[in-house]
Amino acid sequence: MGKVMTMKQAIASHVNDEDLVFIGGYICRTPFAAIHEIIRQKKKDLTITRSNAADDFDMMIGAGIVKRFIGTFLSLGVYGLGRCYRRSIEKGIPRKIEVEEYTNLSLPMMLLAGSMGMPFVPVRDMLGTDLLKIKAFMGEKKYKLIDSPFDGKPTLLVPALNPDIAIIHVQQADEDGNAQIWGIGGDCKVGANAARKVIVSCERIVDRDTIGKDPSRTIVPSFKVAAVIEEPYGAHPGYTPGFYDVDFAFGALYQKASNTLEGFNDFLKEWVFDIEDRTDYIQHYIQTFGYSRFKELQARFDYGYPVSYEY
Amino acid sequence: MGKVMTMKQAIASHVNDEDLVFIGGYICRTPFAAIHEIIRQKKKDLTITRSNAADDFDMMIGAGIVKRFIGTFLSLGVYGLGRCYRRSIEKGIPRKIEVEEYTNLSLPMMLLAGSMGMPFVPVRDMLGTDLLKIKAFMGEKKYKLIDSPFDGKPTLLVPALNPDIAIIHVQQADEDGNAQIWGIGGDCKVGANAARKVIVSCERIVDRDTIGKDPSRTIVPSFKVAAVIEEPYGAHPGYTPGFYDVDFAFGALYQKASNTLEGFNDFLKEWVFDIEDRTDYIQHYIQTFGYSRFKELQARFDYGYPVSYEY
Amino acid sequence: MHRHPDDYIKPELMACCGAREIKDGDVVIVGTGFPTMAANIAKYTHAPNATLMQESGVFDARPRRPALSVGDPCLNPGAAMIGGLVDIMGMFLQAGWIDVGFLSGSQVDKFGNINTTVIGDYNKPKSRLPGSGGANPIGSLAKKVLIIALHNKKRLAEHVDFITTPGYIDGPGSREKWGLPDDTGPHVIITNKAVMRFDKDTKEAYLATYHPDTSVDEIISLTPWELKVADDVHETEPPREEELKVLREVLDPQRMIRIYEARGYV
Amino acid sequence: MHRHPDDYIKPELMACCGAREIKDGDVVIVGTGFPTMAANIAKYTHAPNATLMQESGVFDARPRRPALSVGDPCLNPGAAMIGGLVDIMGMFLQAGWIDVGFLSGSQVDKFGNINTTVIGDYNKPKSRLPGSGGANPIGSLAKKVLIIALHNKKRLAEHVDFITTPGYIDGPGSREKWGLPDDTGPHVIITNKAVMRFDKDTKEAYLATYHPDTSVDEIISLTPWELKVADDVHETEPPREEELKVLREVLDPQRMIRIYEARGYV
Repeated sequence: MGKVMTMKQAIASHVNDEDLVFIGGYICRTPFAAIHEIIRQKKKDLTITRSNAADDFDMMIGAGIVKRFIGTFLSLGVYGLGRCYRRSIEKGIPRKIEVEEYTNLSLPMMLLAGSMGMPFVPVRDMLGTDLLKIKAFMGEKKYKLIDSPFDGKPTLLVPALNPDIAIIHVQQADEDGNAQIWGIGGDCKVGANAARKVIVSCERIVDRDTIGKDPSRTIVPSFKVAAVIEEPYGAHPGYTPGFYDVDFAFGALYQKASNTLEGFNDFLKEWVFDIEDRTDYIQHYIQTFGYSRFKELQARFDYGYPVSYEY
Repeated sequence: MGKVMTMKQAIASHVNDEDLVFIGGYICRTPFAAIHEIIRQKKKDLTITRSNAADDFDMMIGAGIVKRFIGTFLSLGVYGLGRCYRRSIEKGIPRKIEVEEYTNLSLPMMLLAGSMGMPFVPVRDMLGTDLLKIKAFMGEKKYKLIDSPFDGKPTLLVPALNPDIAIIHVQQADEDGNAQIWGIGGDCKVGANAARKVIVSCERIVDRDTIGKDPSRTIVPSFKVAAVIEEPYGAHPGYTPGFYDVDFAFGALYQKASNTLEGFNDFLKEWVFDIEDRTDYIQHYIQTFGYSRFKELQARFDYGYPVSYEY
Repeated sequence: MHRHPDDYIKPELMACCGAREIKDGDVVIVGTGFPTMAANIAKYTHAPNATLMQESGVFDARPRRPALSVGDPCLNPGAAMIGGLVDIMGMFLQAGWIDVGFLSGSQVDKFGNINTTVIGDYNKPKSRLPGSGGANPIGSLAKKVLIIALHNKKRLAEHVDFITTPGYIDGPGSREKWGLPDDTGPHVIITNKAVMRFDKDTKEAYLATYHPDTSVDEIISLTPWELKVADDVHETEPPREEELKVLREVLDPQRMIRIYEARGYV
Repeated sequence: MHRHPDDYIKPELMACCGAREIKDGDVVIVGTGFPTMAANIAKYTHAPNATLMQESGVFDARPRRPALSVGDPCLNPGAAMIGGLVDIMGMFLQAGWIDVGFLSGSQVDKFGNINTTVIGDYNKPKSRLPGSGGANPIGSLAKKVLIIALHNKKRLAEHVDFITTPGYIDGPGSREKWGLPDDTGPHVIITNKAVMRFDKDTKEAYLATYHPDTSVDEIISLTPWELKVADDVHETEPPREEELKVLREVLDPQRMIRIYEARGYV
């Protein structure tokens, strides 16, 4: 069986060219180690999806590995518009990606539908706007507007989305892949469960008994998981609740770099292509910015209370 | 504001005759204190709903306060068929209730739809069976069979269900109603969130800071909650993880009593009508069966680990 | 070869028959009693990577005693994941992840249709039964459905009074016509007398193996439809020593399984 | 009466204008910056029972610093409920529980339609913007939508280049025609110059109040549609002392709100 592996192995074995890839995270628990490895392995023509995309999606688009984007939003947050995203759409650099536009209600609901085996679900947004006028690669399957068979009212249906692979970063998982989170969820649970298989990157691998002490925290069961990677600081420069903060300064660095094509490519060389793996990345971070800045990212701790499931 | 009140006040203020009432619980966290109070207050013509109903629903039916049941299943588990349910359906004693039959997939999905503002959802079960042939009070709105506008395939749609009131029993809640559980969920989260308002019965009222130490455990937010009742042992003879076990012997007592109409009425007199409130109920339990049997119900404890949400 | 002690009871044999239908790695949805025991026998013998779940919201429970219901408190401590009905029935079952489901019913017919709703006319019932619960979705959506039944003319039927849970419905093509997922449906009926399987073409249950103390003729006489018999019909393999060991030492040391004898599984 | 210190900056005034639209007990969905500050000013003054949520999955957060995004780490510790997008956007917003939503956009038009998708032609864009995110569903489903905008002819428009988020769409009857829920839609546009409200009949934004250092004429000249003026048009009430106190002492002691000045909110 052996699901525990390196990120290199996981991406090589489970992410294929042209896959539809769901990538979890919402600044919170962004699987950046996986994203860097996907770029390093130069996967081709991916379709990527998540609600509220950020620097991670911008970077993949800039790296030229993305053909299509099923999305709702892409920005660098406080650092403004996604530079690579803009260059792609406005200038075709390095290539013009195709975008299917949804919203932070409709896309998570499509993933919910995918996760629950529903072929489609009704949503109450997008009506009356230009989001209904534009259709890209999904064409007529982007949505259907019907009269409800129950009350005749106009009802918008959006199709289930079932990614080929989902990649999420979580606080902890066991060796079989039972994955646990706490804190902001974004669309991680629905996205991971909608996928045909899941790569779980985690801050720490724990034993099955630890999982069993608090099973209500599990969002993905072992049987959906193809690979488990212990990848501490795997979400940097995003954050993981209970482990480390967002690295705002690194966000500024990325903004500045990605302002120009050259800057972006230099950034990619330094932080992705010339880097072996996550350990090497953290080493490079500490050498570049100093251990005290690294240490500052570490979360303070304020533990809650344990609970018992006994009877 | 003042949402904290007695069960007597909560049921008097928030459960109306003819309401559609969702009652959470799945042996796990059955809100029995609330159910007894509803029976004591002789509410009329209720429609009750939950997936996998048990002794609590049987008792309400036997007490004659139920007009309609939107359900999937009703039995006493190891104690066999629901006696009051059978008497109602087979002999009209004390009255023949109307039943709308769904399944443990379709009914929770209808509550999910209700909780998420979807007018209906597609489900993949019930097809080809007599469950589609029988329709009771929901009539043509029980379901619709359409050709999917996406691929033309036959697709079954079931309507959203939005109860007038939901009653759940949880491990802990704060005074505003933020309600937390761990362990088996049944359809509690979807049922409570589908309702127009919620009565939260809990083992302990905790302060808002305690809730904030582990917000991922919350299943219902304060703004949906109309009443909060601290009701220790509120689920007896059901169980609450971390607090107490199922009382199997009491289940046997109910089975035996409900075998006959007289036995059932005597049981109701002793354990419901002649009882003032939950404190009185527990007192009566201890006087009848002894403190050692009561003490035996208390859960052993095996606490897990606390987590931190810090950054 | 395997040793087969002869001190087993019929419910133990039936549980072993169920276990043998489970493959390593299968994802199994179970209720209580037989199914849980069968699935766990498999897990402790040839299918260590099979995983079990209960519809109430529990995946990979580690109960210290046999669960008496799908919501039993013993399913909570130590499970790998606990959610709710929409997780198990929606996210796992409806989404197509369940390999094996166990069902039983008051009536089972030759197409594997199951009745747990009513004996007699629906509107004027002789006996009102619990209803579908999780049975209909499991029968609709699990890839292999294993049916447990008592072998007599009351419990088996040519046609059930009420189809609560779909087997092959009216026969060949019915599931497809209704749009039930491909490669789902009843796989076997395990009774206290025999194991019946379903003919690929007619979708009718036929006799595959008869249990040690019975015979083809007896089983035909106890079956209310014209029971076809497999060319290679043979005796059911009795419980293996290692299967019984798991059952008696690990899963059910208090031998709660005996209650099934009182229910007629003899 | 209220004291009104005159050392406020325009973003502070705008936050106060937002706060005054919130009633006690309102359930409010916020993003970052203005909206959060506005909602919190309300909470600390006249609306202590208002509750706030962020689309990422957080309800009633207790951040120790102003959140820089809807997924900011500071939203986690101490919140009352944390789930995911389907909880906030589905279970609360789509299900009709949100009283107030805040939005802003690169372009806002006279019907309160908002563009956050593209400047220029969609297929040959002059500038690609982030997209809808949570804006479209909030604009579709919140009962009162409060819009924050810069007041100039670039940011305000007679018609936006792209309707990402519905205001009153094409005018009266449009939301009803599309089946958007009753009693939802834009309630006010709060700019750095004025507060505009929507005419009940025409659904067009009109001038309700002008901020202290400007005039009706200036605002008309900065507005790209023929701006109607309320009969009772008057000066916007400046920030009250207690509002500024909350803002500066509790919510934003480092006065991060100043970054909005750099973005043109002067």
